[in-house]
Amino acid sequence: SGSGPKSVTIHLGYFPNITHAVALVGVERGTFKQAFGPDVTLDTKTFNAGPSLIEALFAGDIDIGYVGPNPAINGYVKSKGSALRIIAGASSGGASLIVRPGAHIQSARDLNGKKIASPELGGTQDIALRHYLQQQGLKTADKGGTVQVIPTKNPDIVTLFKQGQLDGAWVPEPWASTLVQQDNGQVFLDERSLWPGHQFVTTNVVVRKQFLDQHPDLVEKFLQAHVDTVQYIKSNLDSTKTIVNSEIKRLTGKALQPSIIDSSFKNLDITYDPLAQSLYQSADSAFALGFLGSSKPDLHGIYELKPLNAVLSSKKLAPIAES
Amino acid sequence: MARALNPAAGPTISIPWAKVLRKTIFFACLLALWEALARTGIWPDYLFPGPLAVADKLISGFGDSSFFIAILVSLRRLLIGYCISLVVGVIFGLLIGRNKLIEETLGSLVLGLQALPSVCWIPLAILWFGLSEQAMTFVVVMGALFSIILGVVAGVKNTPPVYLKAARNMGSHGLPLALQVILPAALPTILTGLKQGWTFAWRSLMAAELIYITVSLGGLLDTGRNLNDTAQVIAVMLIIIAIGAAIDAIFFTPLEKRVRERWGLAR
Amino acid sequence: MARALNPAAGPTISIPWAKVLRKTIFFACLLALWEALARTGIWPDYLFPGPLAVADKLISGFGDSSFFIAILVSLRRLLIGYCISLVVGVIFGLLIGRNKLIEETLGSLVLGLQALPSVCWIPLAILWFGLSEQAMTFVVVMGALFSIILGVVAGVKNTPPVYLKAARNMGSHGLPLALQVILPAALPTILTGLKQGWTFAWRSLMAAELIYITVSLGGLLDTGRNLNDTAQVIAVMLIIIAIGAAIDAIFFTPLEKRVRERWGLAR
Amino acid sequence: MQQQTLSHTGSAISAARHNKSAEGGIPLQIRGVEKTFSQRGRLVAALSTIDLDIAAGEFVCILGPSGCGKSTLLSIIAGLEEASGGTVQADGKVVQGPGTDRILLFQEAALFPWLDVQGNVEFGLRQVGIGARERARIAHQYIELVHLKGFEHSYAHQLSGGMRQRAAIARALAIDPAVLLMDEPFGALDALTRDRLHTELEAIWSTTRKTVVFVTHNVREAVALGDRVLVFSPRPGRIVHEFHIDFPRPRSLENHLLVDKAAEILSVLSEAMESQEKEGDHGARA
Amino acid sequence: MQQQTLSHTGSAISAARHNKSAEGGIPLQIRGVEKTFSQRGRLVAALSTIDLDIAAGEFVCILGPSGCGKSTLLSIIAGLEEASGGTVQADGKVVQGPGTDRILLFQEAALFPWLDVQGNVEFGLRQVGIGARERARIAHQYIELVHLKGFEHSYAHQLSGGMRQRAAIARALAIDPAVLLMDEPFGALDALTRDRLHTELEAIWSTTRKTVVFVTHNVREAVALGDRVLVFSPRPGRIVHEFHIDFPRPRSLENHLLVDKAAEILSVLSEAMESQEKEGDHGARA
Ligand SMILES: Nc1ncnc2c1ncn2[C@@H]1O[C@H](COP(=O)(O)OP(=O)(O)OP(=O)(O)O)[C@@H](O)[C@H]1O
Ligand SMILES: Nc1ncnc2c1ncn2[C@@H]1O[C@H](COP(=O)(O)OP(=O)(O)OP(=O)(O)O)[C@@H](O)[C@H]1O
Ligand SMILES: [Mg+2]
Ligand SMILES: [Mg+2]
Repeated sequence: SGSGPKSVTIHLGYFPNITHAVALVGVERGTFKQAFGPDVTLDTKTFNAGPSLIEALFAGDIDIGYVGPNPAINGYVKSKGSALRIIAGASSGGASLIVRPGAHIQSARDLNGKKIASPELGGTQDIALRHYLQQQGLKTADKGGTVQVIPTKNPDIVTLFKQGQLDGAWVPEPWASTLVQQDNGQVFLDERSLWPGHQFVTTNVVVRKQFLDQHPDLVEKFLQAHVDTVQYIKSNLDSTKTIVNSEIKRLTGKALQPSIIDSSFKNLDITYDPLAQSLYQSADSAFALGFLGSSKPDLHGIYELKPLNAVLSSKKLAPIAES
Repeated sequence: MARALNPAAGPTISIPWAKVLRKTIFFACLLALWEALARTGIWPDYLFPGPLAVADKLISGFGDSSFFIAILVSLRRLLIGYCISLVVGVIFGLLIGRNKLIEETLGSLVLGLQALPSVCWIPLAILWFGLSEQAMTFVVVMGALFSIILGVVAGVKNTPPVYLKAARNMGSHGLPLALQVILPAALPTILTGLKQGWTFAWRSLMAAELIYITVSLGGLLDTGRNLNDTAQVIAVMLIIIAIGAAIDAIFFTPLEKRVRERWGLAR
Repeated sequence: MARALNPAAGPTISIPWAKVLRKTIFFACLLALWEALARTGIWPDYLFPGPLAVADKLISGFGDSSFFIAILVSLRRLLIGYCISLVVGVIFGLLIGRNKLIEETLGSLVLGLQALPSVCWIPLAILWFGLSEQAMTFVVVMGALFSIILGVVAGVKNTPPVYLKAARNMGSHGLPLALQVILPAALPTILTGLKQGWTFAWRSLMAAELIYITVSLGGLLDTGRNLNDTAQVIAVMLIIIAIGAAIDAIFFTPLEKRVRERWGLAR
Repeated sequence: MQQQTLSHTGSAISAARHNKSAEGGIPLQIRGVEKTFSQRGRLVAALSTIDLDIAAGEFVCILGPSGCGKSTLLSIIAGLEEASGGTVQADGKVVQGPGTDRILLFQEAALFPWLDVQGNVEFGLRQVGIGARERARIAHQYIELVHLKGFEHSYAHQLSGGMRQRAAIARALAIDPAVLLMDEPFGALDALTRDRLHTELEAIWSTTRKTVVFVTHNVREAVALGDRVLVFSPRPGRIVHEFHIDFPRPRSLENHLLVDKAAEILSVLSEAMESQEKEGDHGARA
Repeated sequence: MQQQTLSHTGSAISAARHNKSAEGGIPLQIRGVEKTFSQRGRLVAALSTIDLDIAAGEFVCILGPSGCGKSTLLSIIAGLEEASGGTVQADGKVVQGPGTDRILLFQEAALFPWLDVQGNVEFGLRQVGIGARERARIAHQYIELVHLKGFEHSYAHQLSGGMRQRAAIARALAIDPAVLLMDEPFGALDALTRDRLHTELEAIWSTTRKTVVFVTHNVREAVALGDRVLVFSPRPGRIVHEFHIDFPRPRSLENHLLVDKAAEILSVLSEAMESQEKEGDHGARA
């Protein structure tokens, strides 16, 4: 309720995860708090999966959230555009197709007859994998083809990969690095190479539509801090790694191995650009693969980039285009 | 007090219309309440879809037969896992209930083991069975097994000692004692354990079916959740509830009723 | 047959050394077997860590007190949720067990509702309670409640009718009948239901603690799994098993033993 | 632990009485009561039509062969079992269910296993809201009456068969009902204890003028206690003969008249059984 | 459904006997057996030292006040309860646990509720591997013997108290053990049924020469059946008197000698009880 700034609490949601580095660093360094000023309380909640965050956002318990493109699209489509808007990006890249050395996969053709895992049926990586296979002229087993796509949870992918039960896996960080470092996995394909400018969206910032309408000023203040943090990370990568890992340890009780952090950050780009084109394209592939229902979802209006562009122009940075 | 004697009571099975009517009214009321709640608009319909949205989902799901397949696949896994748990659970339950040493050792772990969430067994399942139906069965078994053991142990220990004394006096021991005396004497309690095991089996199955996603109720539930498709989640919930109520009505309730009647516990 | 009469037996409580010894030997054997299995190297140690690796994890976890905090946080949630389930479950159990109409309607749903995995309740929890402790409590309650109801209903229905007749004849009815006759008569079976409910509460808690991430056993388990840190997963499993065994040893076993002794069911 | 002498316990009871208004018994009217059970689809006629009037304060004994429906009849009077036909009236009101005016002493003791002897005896008193101290006092007196002093805190499974039966008697008597329905209450007791409890029961009955319906297999007991003795036929039970016993009380079991009466009743009983057997009717039809 | 006449069932039983070798009874030696129970920390002496020799084929009756340890003694002989001291030998071998040579007929019927009457009677036969048809045949004969024909397929809760007791008698007799330990087997039966079963039991006993230990509260029953009658003191039970009954069989309850003997025993019993009461010992110590 907008009864004066004194009573406002902003509920921020994110994951204790490398791809959410902007949130982790921004919270730890107090950048968000400072931007909001003393009259606004910042309440943070961490999640382990996008759907839960969107659920909480639906219920009005999250105002601003860091979340992957797929949950953002689903939330937008399911609420017929009434629940949320994407207001910025947070990271790009960070997904690869890792193959097992013993599987002898040198070229796309070698994927024929292999078992490739993805973390979630219809999820971002699953779509990317299926789309890639389609482009290479390969058919998946469920469509009568030869490549078996096995949707299974990230940690189980690691176990199965170790056991040699999988030939490859299209996974996000930090699991991609884990497979490489711990299980001699080979990077067959860095997903960035498939995209123009080697960039595709991995993490978005979404805002609850109602909140945006009621507190456009707070959203702008938040974006200010968000952009500041992105810039901080770009110029302070080493301290960022330390902050990210200590935050992960604080939030989950367990830190990552520094080598995994290092390699993950190499495969990842931190950016405030939501990379709208990649989102639309990914949604198109998903629809073509039959994951978004029978009628093509209308994503027109999912972005609200005016506040971001306002922030950018005040910082003399180039504005972001919606398409 | 006085009622006319109905000589037909007992043997003939007649459809209890009054009961059917009462049930129908109850479920109709539930539906109406749900629709009313959904209509108030307190909660947006993507969070709290009404019965119509869910019915749509059910119709289209059954229409393209994907729900049928999912139900068949899941029920098959459930039944296999449950039957294994049943056999193993009864055997271990008898052992723990009758043998002081096994009770002190293995028995002391059962409550803790049963408290473990199913995801704990998934790594072990993958380790031992890889990506296979057996891995899922294993998770279902580990979900239901200890619960059934708890029920059998309780049944065995709550058996009035006079039955055991009488049986041992008449020369019953070992396996015949277990099968002809302890199990039947414990049956009313064991049946409750079986019901609890049944619900555990379901829940574990939902976790097991995420080991790798196929068309199954667990898969549908997970997909529904991942897509924030609440209507699909509720549709799967309704299917689970309906199967539960059906199994209860077809299997457990008549069995319990018969056992209670025979044991002289019916009122 | 003949044994020397031990006049001290009965009143004095002495530590049962033999029992302690047997238990110690059993657990030592388990540990040894585990270590041996881990040493054979059939399974790589990141999939199947030995007791030493897990001990390391436990020591460091308790060392930086994160395990302590997690245990306290989780146990608190568990106990609150369990106690609510207990009270509500006993009330509903009595209602369903005693009232034909409620049994036919609500009672027919219990088995189905209990079969629902905890994740199904999470959207409702968030909807009603937001991202709060209460939301987690709600999920725990929905996990354990129906299980306790199943136990209470079974206990009520398996009560020998002669006790009810005697009580009603002596003028007992309504609440006094429920509290002074039906509940105590059903107690041996109810206790089993409470044990089942306890395990359900744990499992639901593990799901509930993923509504949002905090340092808690559910969080630790999830993190361990996400990072494929099998040693951490096993450490959390051991903690859950240990708490289960402790609760069983401190609470359920003595209670059951006392009830059985008093009811004349002990052998 | 000194056992109370009989006269002492007797006076203890009259003391207990003083606290309650001894309103005396109420009349029972049984009109055309019959009962048929169904056993796996087979019908078992337990009671054929029973018509019986029992006056307030009357002591009626029922004798009959095993399985002839005596317990069933008591259950119906107590309102714990529904008759298949006919009505029972207690004090002019049709019996619709159980009530504390009619207390049934079950054939099996039916003690609550979760309560000790004292808790069992106090149970009925608790239901009518008598305070804890008063309850304990009354319970003590009845426990003494049935010679169970020292076993107040024993549970049912720690008692012998006869002790359980006595505890149940104490529980029923403590409620001080208008009608006592006793189903072989002294069946598991030795001759001497039985004699003593006869005396106690008679004393209670004559002070409080309760209505007592007393099922027994002991013909002499029936003759010693009853104002009237009813003899039932084999299943389906019906009243085949009624004896009025007018001997003065207290009656001695050695009394010749009494012994003769018992012999007469026994012969009627035998006749009833044998005649029925000749008819070849078991009361159980397919 | 025609009820079998007594002579008929009698001959049916001798036919049943033919199939098994009627080896006759075995002797029992009870040496210094005592039993103390603990009830909530309080010790209850149920049996003080019992020394007793029972010859093979002897019929011993035990009389004693309620709660004096009779059932406990039978349980110990059956090997179902451990003595606190002393030993029991059956046929020269120390009893270590239950055995089908000694069958205990419990004071409460203890029928299995999940089996019908026939299933209960067949239970013991099944344990020794007798075939289904033979089992059914034997069960039928004993069910007839106790007059339960027509109730073969009834469950315990569908029977009257006396019918349950009779079913339990049939179950015990069907096993045809060397020693029958009977705990008030006819307590819940009417006089006539009881008389008939006396005759049946005596017939079985005299054909098979079983050893029978028979607890009863009916002095006349004891005198009518026993070779020897033991009178127990109140708790803690010990043998206070032993009567040898040498009357020829079959004995008639009307026989004057028998009646006199019964009176004599009763007076001893009363004396034992009263003398103990004067000592003020309940057998229960804190
Ligand atoms: N719940 C029941 N279901 C079916 N039949 C029953 C039930 N209760 C009693 N009966 C039948 O009713 C008849 C009468 O039983 P009841 O217990 O009244 O006899 P009774 O006269 O008390 O005999 P007893 O002297 O042996 O106690 C019996 O044949 C019995 O089988
Ligand atoms: N399991 C037990 N625990 C404690 N005390 C017991 C137990 N069983 C019997 N007793 C006590 O032992 C004594 C003897 O009991 P027992 O059953 O042998 O008596 P009984 O002679 O058979 O009496 P009755 O004629 O009443 O059946 C009683 O005082 C009883 O309280
Ligand atoms: Mg009866
Ligand atoms: Mg006894």
